[in-house]
Amino acid sequence: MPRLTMIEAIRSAMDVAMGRDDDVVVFGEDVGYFGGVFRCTAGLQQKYGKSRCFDAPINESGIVGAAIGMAAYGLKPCIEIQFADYVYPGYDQIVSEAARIRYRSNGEFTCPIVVRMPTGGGIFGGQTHSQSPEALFTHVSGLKTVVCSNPYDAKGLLIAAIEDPDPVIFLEPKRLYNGPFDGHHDRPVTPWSKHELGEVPDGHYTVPLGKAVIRRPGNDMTILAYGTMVYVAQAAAEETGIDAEVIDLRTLVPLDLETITASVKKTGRCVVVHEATQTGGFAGELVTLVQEACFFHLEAPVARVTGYDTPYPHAQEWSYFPGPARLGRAMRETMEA
Amino acid sequence: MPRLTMIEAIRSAMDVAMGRDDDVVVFGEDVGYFGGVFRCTAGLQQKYGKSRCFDAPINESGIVGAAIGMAAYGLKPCIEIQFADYVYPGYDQIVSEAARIRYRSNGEFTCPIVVRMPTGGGIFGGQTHSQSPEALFTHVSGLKTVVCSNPYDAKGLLIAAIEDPDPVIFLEPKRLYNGPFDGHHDRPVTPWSKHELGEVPDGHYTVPLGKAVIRRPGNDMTILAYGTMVYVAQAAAEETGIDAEVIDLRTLVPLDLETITASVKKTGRCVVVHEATQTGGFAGELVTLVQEACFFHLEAPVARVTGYDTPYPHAQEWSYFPGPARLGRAMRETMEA
Amino acid sequence: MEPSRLKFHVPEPEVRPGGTPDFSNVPIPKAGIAPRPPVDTKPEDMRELAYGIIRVLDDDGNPVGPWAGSLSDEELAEGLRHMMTLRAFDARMQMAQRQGKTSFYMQHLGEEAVSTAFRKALEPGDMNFPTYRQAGLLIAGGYPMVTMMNQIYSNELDPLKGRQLPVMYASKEYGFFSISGNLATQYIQAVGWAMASAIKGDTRIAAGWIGDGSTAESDFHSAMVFASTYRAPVVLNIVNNQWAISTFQGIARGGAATFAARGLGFNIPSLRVDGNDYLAVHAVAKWAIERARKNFGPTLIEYVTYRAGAHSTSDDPSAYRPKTEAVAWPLGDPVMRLKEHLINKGLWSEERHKQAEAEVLSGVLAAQKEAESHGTLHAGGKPSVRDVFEGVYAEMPPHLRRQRQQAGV
Amino acid sequence: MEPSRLKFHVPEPEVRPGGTPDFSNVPIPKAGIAPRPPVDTKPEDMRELAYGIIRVLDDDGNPVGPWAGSLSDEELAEGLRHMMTLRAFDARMQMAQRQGKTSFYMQHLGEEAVSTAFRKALEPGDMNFPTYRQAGLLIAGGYPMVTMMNQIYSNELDPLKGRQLPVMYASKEYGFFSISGNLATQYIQAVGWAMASAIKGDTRIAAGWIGDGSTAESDFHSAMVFASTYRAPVVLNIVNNQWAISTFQGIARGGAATFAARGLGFNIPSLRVDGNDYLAVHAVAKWAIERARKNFGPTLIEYVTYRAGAHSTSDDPSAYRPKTEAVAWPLGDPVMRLKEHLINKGLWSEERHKQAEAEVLSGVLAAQKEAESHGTLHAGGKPSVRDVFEGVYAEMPPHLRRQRQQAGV
Ligand SMILES: Cc1ncc(C[n+]2csc(CCOP(=O)(O)OP(=O)(O)O)c2C)c(N)n1
Ligand SMILES: Cc1ncc(C[n+]2csc(CCOP(=O)(O)OP(=O)(O)O)c2C)c(N)n1
Ligand SMILES: [Mg+2]
Ligand SMILES: [Mg+2]
Repeated sequence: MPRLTMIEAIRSAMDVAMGRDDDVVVFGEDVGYFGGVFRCTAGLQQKYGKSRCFDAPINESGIVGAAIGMAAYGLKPCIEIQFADYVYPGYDQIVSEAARIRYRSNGEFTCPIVVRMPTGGGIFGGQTHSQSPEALFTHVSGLKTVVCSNPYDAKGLLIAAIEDPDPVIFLEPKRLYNGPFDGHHDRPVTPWSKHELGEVPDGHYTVPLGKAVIRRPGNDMTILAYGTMVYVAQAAAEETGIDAEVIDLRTLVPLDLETITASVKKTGRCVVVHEATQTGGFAGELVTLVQEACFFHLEAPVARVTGYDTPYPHAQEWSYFPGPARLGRAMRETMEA
Repeated sequence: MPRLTMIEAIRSAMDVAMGRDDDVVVFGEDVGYFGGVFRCTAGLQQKYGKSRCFDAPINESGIVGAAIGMAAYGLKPCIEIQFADYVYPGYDQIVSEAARIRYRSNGEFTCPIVVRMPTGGGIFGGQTHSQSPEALFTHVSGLKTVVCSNPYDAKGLLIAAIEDPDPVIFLEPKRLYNGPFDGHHDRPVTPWSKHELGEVPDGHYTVPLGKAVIRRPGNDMTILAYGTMVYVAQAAAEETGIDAEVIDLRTLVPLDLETITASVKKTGRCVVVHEATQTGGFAGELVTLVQEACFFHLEAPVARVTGYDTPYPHAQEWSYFPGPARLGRAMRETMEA
Repeated sequence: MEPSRLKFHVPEPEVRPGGTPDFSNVPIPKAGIAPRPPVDTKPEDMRELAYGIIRVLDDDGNPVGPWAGSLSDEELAEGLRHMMTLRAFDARMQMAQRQGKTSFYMQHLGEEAVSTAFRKALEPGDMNFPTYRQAGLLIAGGYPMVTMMNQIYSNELDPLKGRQLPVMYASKEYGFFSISGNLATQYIQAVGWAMASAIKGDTRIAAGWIGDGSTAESDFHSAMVFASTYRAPVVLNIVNNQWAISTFQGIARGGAATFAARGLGFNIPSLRVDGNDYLAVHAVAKWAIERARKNFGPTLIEYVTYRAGAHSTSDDPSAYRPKTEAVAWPLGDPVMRLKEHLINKGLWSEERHKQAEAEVLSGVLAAQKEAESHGTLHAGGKPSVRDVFEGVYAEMPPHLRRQRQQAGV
Repeated sequence: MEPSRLKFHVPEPEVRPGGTPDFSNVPIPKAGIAPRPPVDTKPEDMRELAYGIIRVLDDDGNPVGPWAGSLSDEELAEGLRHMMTLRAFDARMQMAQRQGKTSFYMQHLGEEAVSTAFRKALEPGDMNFPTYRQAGLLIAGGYPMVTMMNQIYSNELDPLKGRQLPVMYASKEYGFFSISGNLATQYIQAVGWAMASAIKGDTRIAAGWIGDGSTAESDFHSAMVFASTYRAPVVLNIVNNQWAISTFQGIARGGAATFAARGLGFNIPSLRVDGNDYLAVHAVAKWAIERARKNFGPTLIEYVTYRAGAHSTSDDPSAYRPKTEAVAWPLGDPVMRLKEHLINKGLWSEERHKQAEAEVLSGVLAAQKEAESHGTLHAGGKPSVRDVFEGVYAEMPPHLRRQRQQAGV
């Protein structure tokens, strides 16, 4: 099977979807001729023409709003926001419109759009190229929110998202585009070509939305992670020697609560980790659900390890980033509590 | 002491602040000559002139953005968003700008603005006049978020917010403008003139940001509430006969965790209630903090009672609204767990 | 030399309550003088149309000039009936709200010509992205009044299942996109729909609608940028009814001469029309729609009209404008003007008009009776509480199913 | 008759990599022909300035026409030095990034005249709301280069404490508002600042800055609406450098003739200027600033220039435009043009220029050496981890204090 980077896998997903369905269109800032600043759409305009893949003016509200209108017509737009940090001008269209059109029109109109965006830090991008705004979407009824963590999933989830009849926020941890990153910024990164999850089938397949996966089975505790943090969690498990079960959530809404609950009931301990700022982050939702469903199985409070409640700093990136050392500390505390 | 409605109290706060400080300006859609669709700014233009209180074009991004520029100049703008449901076009200016200007400029520039907005349901306003978007602000580092629940607090908190050196999101539960509302929509509402918290001193005073208050002392459990839910919680306590301690959080960020923790350690049980949708709501944050700080004191999982994860419906408002019956059920379950 | 101090400028309407209405500063060009360029004219060759007012009916109710003649006698009579129906419908629903049968209503008083006449220029399959003040698109499109009322009453036959505020209709079949409570969002969506139609090589075009006040919103700009860049087959309508709740149009318009002029910076042909002149609205709509359908791209149209009623049932305009302003409005009343024209033509009479009023009213009353037999907001048949949980997604996810179960439905 | 099928239109640049640069479709008016209206001229009486290009230096480097003469000989020489300094600064920092001394850099190659000349038309106390491509405001304003470098290096003397991406400077004293990574937000903030100055009866004015691509953003519209409504004393600058990363200006401009024309719909005077002509930029800036300061309200200025370098150190333009496009750009290079003018005037020579280049470079190198002695991104002195937690609020709230403690700092 070919090994692809996550960028190539994402591109392949759009290629497959566009090839199968003429109604799939792709647009965004710099995505046409150039193929996107991360090159995720490279070659698509050449292959499918300027009507199917094209550059958009720099106006995120316009990009989302136009996609909504196209979806009402019957197309299936898959749009790119250049960085998740730049989605806010389009937030009204996502929250007030895309998320509610099916509901408010009782299905007269629907909104099958995918909003792709690179997310997360680890690239010295400072406050406006590093944010993880997933919690601003998971709170919005009517949206689905996906965070991919490897090429295989990225392709399968993106095809599933494009085929989904409802709006999907598709977050791509940019630090994972070229290889798994476990937070050890001082070590060379394995490229995806050396990783089994870099094996991506040609052609069509899906990874269903709403299903988590256990990346590392374990008995001592459960770690709930997504995106880059999946690798941080795996590294922390190895380094602490704690036999942690690492769950890659993949879809935040709808959430695979079954897999989570089964694991925590087994291990009795749980740590949630994400890169986003702490207060009001998605970890709060996860902790709440876990303590609700597993209260009498819990032997320690559910801990969370997150970005600090500050804007994402530039120079101090590695102090800010929740790496294996910080996660390991919380894991040990949770074992000892 | 005069008894005021919450509208009058809010108006009085702006009046006092404008009277004491020439740099306080007030603007927003319909707030000038007319005095706002809820009349919160009535009379201010007449009293302070068109340069201090004026109508704005219908452009929430413009309103917030202009306020940020004014604050950078040295003014202290207190702006109105006509309904919290309409804040999203201004969300980028709030999140990417207001919240981060002090940090990113290391204090060269600051952003002492207040963004007032009516929030919450209970008025048959449908999906675009009923939302409670507080969690979309509490997740954003650099913002403070306040929800008032009575005229006395509203005035004191709003003056404190205007005097605060940082941006404050000030949410006004519109169902409380004219009297406390406990969810019994079929009963007449007591006006504020009949309620002791309607007693509002003339002139200047503040209610400090970051301090919760116990509205009803109790021993059996702790209910964390804010805004309209404070009255729902009090009603549920009376109706269930459960001796609940009802805490009115008043400020969500920064949070008065001390008051919360002391109460839960005493009662051993806790229910969190809000009107906003459940997934990713601020209840998740509260539950997480409580279980973190009080895990070994908890005798039951911390429960949450919230709006459902749907847009706010029109006709079925009273099925959607988390009233005393729904809260009471959760309280009983928490007592029995 | 000490530089002079800066001054802060806030636009103000000419008159406030207590004053005498004064529209003498509103320039009203004579009917018939605006040219009618061919639909393939370059925008830069017709800029003056953004500054005048295209008018067909003159002060005596006779059609004049190059924009006259787009409608047959039957169509004119039908147009009058549509406007009268919308007005009667509004009056009854306004009253129903006062009677507590629903929570909220928004009427079209004085603006009936705009949406009813525009609708008649569209083809089946074309799509409107309306605001809350274009119910004339439904009335003139033949959408059943009783279905509109079911929605307004949130009753058991409400097509939107009680989820939406009254008047927030949606109908794909009738080319009426789901109304949003959030202003201006629909404007760029209309452009997106039109882009899609072009992408697919279709023949259907889109129409976006916005109010004068809402042109200040950012999505107005998004729509102009995208429409201009992709030459989208879309007609972008601005209904300038002079007011945005309590705020006069000068706050959104600022120093600009007209709202239509906003299109010039995008090289989008921009026309200003007498919005109270059924004939002018129809003629200009037809021109713009033809232009779009023939691949000449977008058109911006400003309809100059006046919101004679309150903003909504939550509003009392006497707090911010003279009570008699509507009467003083120089472009008159659209129903009266078309009526006069039909009488001039010998197609209509005062008597016939009274009779038509009675017919229209009885049609509205019959619809109302039927709708009320299926319930009103607080009485009779209701949508189910299950409908709160349905339709958030195509398929109900587990967490919503749990919540629905907790709700016991 | 079957109506014709709709077609989707996507604007394309004239040439792509592999092709020969072609600017023959860019109309370049002769220098000196644009009129210079008095600063109190009504916008409607000067619309043509939005469609031409105001140019002072002719093809031989001589100043011509009514916009000439705003600068003394000393000022011209100083201007040249500023541009040369900015260029040398850019070159060194670009290289420093390649050497791993920082993460990122953005240069001004080809656009040096715009911000340096504009800055000289401002008064102390005026405030700029810049983008990332106006460091010339700091250079020409006398801000220490070493402080800029400290910021770029995120070192121990970085005035922004390592929190910000390189080049995101902020200085109140030097009239330079904190740069945002989010495009266009600053445009309406500039208007707000100007409104505040007017509210206070101050004399200081504001200047907003935006790129051609970013005019498509919604806050461009917000700024125009508010500036027009409140007649804010603000100069709104559009730097049209033809490219927005890989996207040519036609995607943002769409069907419109010019970006400046966007102002006409708001009745804001709108001027288009040769952005590679130091004299023209200065003259027009001076005019607009005087207009603002004299209470005649906002002005929109489009600077026609060319981004000769890559968008940033993360970009390689050869993937989307011919490599030699910069050379073919018809308005030339701003440094070369001013140099030629000074030589014509007998104020300068090739020799003098070489010498000045050496002087400028040694100034930059000295600053760089000093800055590097305080650290670079990955080596030497660093801001503290405590600085991550400071400055989020004026006073650190309890939850941040807890997090700081957990971080062990
Ligand atoms: C984003 C947003 N902001 C504010 C409002 C509140 N609002 C509802 S209608 C209205 C006035 C709109 O005026 P205009 O566009 O002129 O339309 P008209 O009501 O006159 O038809 C306002 C401010 C809203 N619905 N949405
Ligand atoms: C809101 C937002 N969207 C997208 C981006 C990504 N981005 C950074 S620079 C840029 C191009 C801007 O082009 P232009 O406005 O022409 O300025 P120039 O770089 O040419 O000076 C883009 C799309 C951003 N920074 N912010
Ligand atoms: Mg209006
Ligand atoms: Mg550019």
